[in-house]
Amino acid sequence: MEKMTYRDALRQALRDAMHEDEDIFIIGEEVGRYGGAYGVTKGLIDEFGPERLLDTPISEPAIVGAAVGAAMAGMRPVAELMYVDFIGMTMDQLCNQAAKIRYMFGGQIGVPMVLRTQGGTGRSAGAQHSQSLEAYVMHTPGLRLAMPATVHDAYHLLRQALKQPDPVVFIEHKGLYALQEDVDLNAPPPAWGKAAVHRQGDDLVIVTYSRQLHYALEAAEILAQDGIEATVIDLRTLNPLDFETIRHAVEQTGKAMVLSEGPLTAGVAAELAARISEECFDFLENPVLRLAGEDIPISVSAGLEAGSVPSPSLVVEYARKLMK
Amino acid sequence: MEKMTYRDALRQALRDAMHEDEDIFIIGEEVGRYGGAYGVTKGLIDEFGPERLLDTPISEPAIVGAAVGAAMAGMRPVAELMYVDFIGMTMDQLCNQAAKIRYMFGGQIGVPMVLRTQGGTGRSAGAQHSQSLEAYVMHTPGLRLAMPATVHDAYHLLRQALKQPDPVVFIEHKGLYALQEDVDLNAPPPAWGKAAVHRQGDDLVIVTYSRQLHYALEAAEILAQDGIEATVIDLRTLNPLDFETIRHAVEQTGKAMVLSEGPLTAGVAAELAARISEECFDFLENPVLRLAGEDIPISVSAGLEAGSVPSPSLVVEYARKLMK
Amino acid sequence: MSIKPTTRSAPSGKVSNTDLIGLYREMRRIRTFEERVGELFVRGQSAGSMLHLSIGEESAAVGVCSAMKGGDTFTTHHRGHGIFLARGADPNRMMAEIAGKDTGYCQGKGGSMHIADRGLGHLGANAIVGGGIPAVVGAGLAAKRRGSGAVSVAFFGDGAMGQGILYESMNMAALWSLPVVFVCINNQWGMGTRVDQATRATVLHERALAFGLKGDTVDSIDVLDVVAAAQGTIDAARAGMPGFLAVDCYRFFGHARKDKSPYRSEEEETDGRKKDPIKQAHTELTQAGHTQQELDAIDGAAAAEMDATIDFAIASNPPAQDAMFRDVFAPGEPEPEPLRQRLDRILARD
Amino acid sequence: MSIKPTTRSAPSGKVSNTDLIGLYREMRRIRTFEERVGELFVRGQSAGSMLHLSIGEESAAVGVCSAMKGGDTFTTHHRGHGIFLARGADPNRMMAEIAGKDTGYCQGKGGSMHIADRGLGHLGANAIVGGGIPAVVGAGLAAKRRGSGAVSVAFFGDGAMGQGILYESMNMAALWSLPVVFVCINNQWGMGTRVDQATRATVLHERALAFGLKGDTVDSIDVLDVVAAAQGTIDAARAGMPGFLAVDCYRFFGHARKDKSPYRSEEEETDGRKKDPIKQAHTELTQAGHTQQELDAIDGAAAAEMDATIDFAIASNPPAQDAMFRDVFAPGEPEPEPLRQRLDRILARD
Ligand SMILES: Cc1ncc(C[n+]2csc(CCOP(=O)(O)OP(=O)(O)O)c2C)c(N)n1
Ligand SMILES: Cc1ncc(C[n+]2csc(CCOP(=O)(O)OP(=O)(O)O)c2C)c(N)n1
Ligand SMILES: [Mg+2]
Ligand SMILES: [Mg+2]
Repeated sequence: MEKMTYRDALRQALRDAMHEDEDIFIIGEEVGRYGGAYGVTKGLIDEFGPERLLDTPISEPAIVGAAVGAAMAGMRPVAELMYVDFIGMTMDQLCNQAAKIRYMFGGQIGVPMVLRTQGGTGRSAGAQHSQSLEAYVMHTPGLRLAMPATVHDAYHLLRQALKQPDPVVFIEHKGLYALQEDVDLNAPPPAWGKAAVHRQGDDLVIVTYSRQLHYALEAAEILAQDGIEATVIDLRTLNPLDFETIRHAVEQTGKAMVLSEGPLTAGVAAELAARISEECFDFLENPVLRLAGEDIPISVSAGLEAGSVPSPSLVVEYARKLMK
Repeated sequence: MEKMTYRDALRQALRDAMHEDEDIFIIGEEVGRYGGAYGVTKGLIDEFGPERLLDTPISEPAIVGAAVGAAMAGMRPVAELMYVDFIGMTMDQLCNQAAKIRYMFGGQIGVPMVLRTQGGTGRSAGAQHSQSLEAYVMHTPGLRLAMPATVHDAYHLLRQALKQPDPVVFIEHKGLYALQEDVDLNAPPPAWGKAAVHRQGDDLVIVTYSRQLHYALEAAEILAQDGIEATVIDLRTLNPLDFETIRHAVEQTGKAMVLSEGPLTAGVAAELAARISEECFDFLENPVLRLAGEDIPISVSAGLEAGSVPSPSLVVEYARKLMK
Repeated sequence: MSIKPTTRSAPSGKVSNTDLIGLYREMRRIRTFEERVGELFVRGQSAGSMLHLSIGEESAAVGVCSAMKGGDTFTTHHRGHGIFLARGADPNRMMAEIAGKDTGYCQGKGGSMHIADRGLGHLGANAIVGGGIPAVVGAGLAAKRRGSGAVSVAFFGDGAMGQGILYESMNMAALWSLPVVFVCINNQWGMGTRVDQATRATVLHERALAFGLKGDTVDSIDVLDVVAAAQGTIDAARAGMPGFLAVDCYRFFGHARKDKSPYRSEEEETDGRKKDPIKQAHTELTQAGHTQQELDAIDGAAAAEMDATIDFAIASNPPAQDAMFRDVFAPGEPEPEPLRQRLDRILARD
Repeated sequence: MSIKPTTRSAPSGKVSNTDLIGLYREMRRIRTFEERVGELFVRGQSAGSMLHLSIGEESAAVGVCSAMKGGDTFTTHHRGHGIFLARGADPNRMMAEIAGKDTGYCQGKGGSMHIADRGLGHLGANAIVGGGIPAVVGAGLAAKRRGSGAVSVAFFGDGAMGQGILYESMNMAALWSLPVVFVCINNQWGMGTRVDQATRATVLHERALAFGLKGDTVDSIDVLDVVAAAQGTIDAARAGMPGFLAVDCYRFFGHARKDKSPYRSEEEETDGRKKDPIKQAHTELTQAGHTQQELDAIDGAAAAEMDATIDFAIASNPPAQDAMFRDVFAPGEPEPEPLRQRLDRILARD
């Protein structure tokens, strides 16, 4: 066991993978000399050189497009978008090219690339630097989607993403980089595509991912003091989606809440709530509660920013109401 | 009453609006001299001149961006994307700019623009020209979203969109342009944001929009021969979403099916199913059935293309199963 | 690859006339293939009507491709049949793909605008104008890193000059000295928009110069000129100086199979079609002493070869319905669950 | 607008020295404001740490803006405080916005990177590199159609030269002869990337020429040179010839308030900071006979004015929590339903 941050675990994953696989290179803005806007790639350029830590101009569409081409040509690129908020300008390359190439071309060419980026609120970064846009990705056929919540997963999901034969969008949370945990990176990781049950309780299930896992766990602690025991599920990957773990837990409890930082309407929470409602219909005692981001842009002002996404106390409040 | 096609109704709406409002102009690829890839703007350049039918280079991001700027400067642009499939490269301008400007700037500047485009399957146009991407738009706070299914709505929704103070994405269906109906364009239109109930039945509700309305109606005819009576709701706009009409109908029948051509996961059908499930929980006798596009790219081959999205017979089949 | 002039004295000099007969044969094969694609459409056997024929652009395809080597990679735009044929495609598999049949290059899932073949270095045609351009930056990075000596070529039309991603890609290629070439097949039109209606700056290669690439324009009328210009550009790229080459030609027919080009005059079309590299090569070959009979034999062989493609395509089957759920992800990986399976499970809840 | 040299002999000639005192004042106000923004951050009173100071770039802001007229519109990048001040912004409202307070230009919802003011023609700062550029094409279209005579100016950094949308926008502006100007404030760095690490082609204005615009580069050291160059570019645009102007300057400090620029040498910084347009103007004014006292008075007034902005910002309130749901759409239009309201309704189902 050693103490490690989410940021360091990500870096370690990149380092270990790059030592193992010569075809991996990182391409993006400030990934090399600067070491990444959030410090994830710091120092890697000294270890692997500027050809494998390719600092780019500010050209998000071509960064993703170049990664697609490199992947088709047999490399394993890690393209970095400094903020997931910039995904909009890359969605043609991501969704019309990366996601469809294998299928359109009848299976003959794959695109084994990882698009690393980070999202979420918490730094008063304003409307264009605080979004949670994973639903765009989850909605797009042909893309895998991983969103680590823990230090352990930061390492292992990234290692696993770098072995996938298909494009993986890998979204970190800007509020988690400094998160520190005791980890043993040599312990066998959970399988790719499997959810993690972080806490087991008989009263309700909270299904979540990314930073909201910690909010759910914090809320669950408080709820436990009231005698309300929650099962907390971290999905880890949204594609593949491990619905069986959710199903099992919901069938036990009959009450479910889904928790996501992204905007509510037609978002990840909608998908999860719809699936739980349809697949666990006869087990549900209450409607599945969707706790998600408000359908509004994020303000720079800290108070409004915090109010725009679910908080631990919101989870506690509605879990209690659900148990009444 | 006169016979009119969906295509002609759209053109008439543009024409009438442009006569009424000098600030409206159309900007896009082939909108002027060519008359639009699907003929919607045919002839308008003769009536309004090349300054109001602005043929552009093939530059989708800047087309949308220029429309945003013109709208901020007091005009009322209609930007045209030839295919909704090209929205990916414009999503920064659409979602980070158009959708957020009013909010970020504290309400002082609006973006009264319409982004007209068309989507859907049916022409063997392949993976990059056949998509139904409305969920990206519906998920984005700050955007309105209209999707006309009928000739009447093609006219009126577009007229209404051109009076909105906020950005409206207006998605036509390529399979509907030749649709002909008897219409009286002078009859008072339904209000913006209100769903239309096209058929009333006691057995189940089918909630849909765009071309799938016609599939639902076709299916409802067939079901009626079995004695199964369906209420068919056309949402007309997905933002604003008229949930009260849905609620009312679901409370009557207790059975609901949502029908959408877009990919199932985290799509429009997910939102509708989640909302019906949570808001009408005590009235539902069965899970809400989501009939939506498969989570796969669209093939050029006609058989696979047709199989990728719901058909009238699929609706019939599952409505029957639901009634068992 | 089916055609490559074998001997060449200087990389950027005029190619020897002895190669011209081979280049003529390739151009004729392409034109004949495209004519057959048109027939496939008329017979109602094509998958859809989005068929973009490259008639008039044969010297661009053959000229540039003849300067490429085995192992080089490329992407094309939506008007890419000729380019891929010039790179050695099997016309049967191409026609089958255009018909949406499972014997096609992409098992009938791609169609005319989405043909690719990894083995021949074809990283894909694209239905997004400009969509395939940045991929060559990535392929160039791969080639450079591996020291493979391969060049990657992006083929696109004048319309793609409107797409910002082209400039991002050129900038990267120049910055990193990649073995990458950008070939703009300037057929003067993008749908109904003439090139001077899409830009004030019609000398397209100047933009490449401004980004630090080698840049040039060549007229397509003489395929040997195209070969020479392409050779110069591609050789330079292979040596680390990426380049841009505009090939000026004319789109003989409508944008897609159904378009009758009402937006341009007959005069212009008559004039434009004078820029016919096949006719030109025919004349030059005749002048050089090749007999009519010899040239007719080439034409006849092309006709026979391409007639057969239609039969092949029609005799082939559409993809089996269960192919629909394959290849969203790699074999063995979790694929999306079919709707019916999900619905049946939900309904069978008790 | 707070500063505009009043008389000028020739639009592109050297501006008369009598204007220099006004330009100096404006530059000093900007620098002092930016220093106060830094203090706001140190006090923990700014909204976040994404504060991009324009110290060193004052002559770009003041020079270009002094060539603009009332009614002209503009957009800026994320380093836009100075530009807006030069266009007449109220520094109190700016500082309040930077602090995320409801007395700010955007009621505290926007912050440093999202300041706008319709009245002053400010169509918005942008946190997306290049994001505000195409808007000036639209504003230019509006001006042209209405015959308003207004010009629209996009301000952005050298980093935005990597964004394809810039080229799409320049191409449109040239094609349609729009009254539009693209101003690249080339401070040599985009975060930790020096301009020659982002492109092989460092003479940036050549790209504009290749798209058919007027293009020029001016050194920022002498604000009068910037005024003259800007006047030439803006006048031409007003007459229908859009242009591009690169203003070469130096980013004196880190990218954002926290960045200590470890990626560049102290030598380079010392050297770069020699390009100080304020010091230069100070020297020139002294040489022209202005007294130290007179100049100190200007500096003192700027200090007093800008000190007050901090007090104003701190004394202001953050936006009320119910502002959160306002302005997603226009007043009176259906707004999104707050989560709690929805959840409470769902839970109150019986
Ligand atoms: C991004 C995008 N925008 C628009 C279209 C529609 N479209 C298809 S081809 C074409 C014209 C392309 O012209 P050019 O690049 O010159 O190629 P050509 O057809 O002349 O070979 C247009 C506008 C598209 N397919 N993709
Ligand atoms: C689209 C986009 N990509 C990346 C960033 C992150 N970022 C913010 S500023 C910046 C550097 C910009 O450099 P430049 O345009 O020269 O402006 P400067 O900061 O020097 O004023 C970067 C990379 C961003 N905000 N937007
Ligand atoms: Mg063309
Ligand atoms: Mg800079």
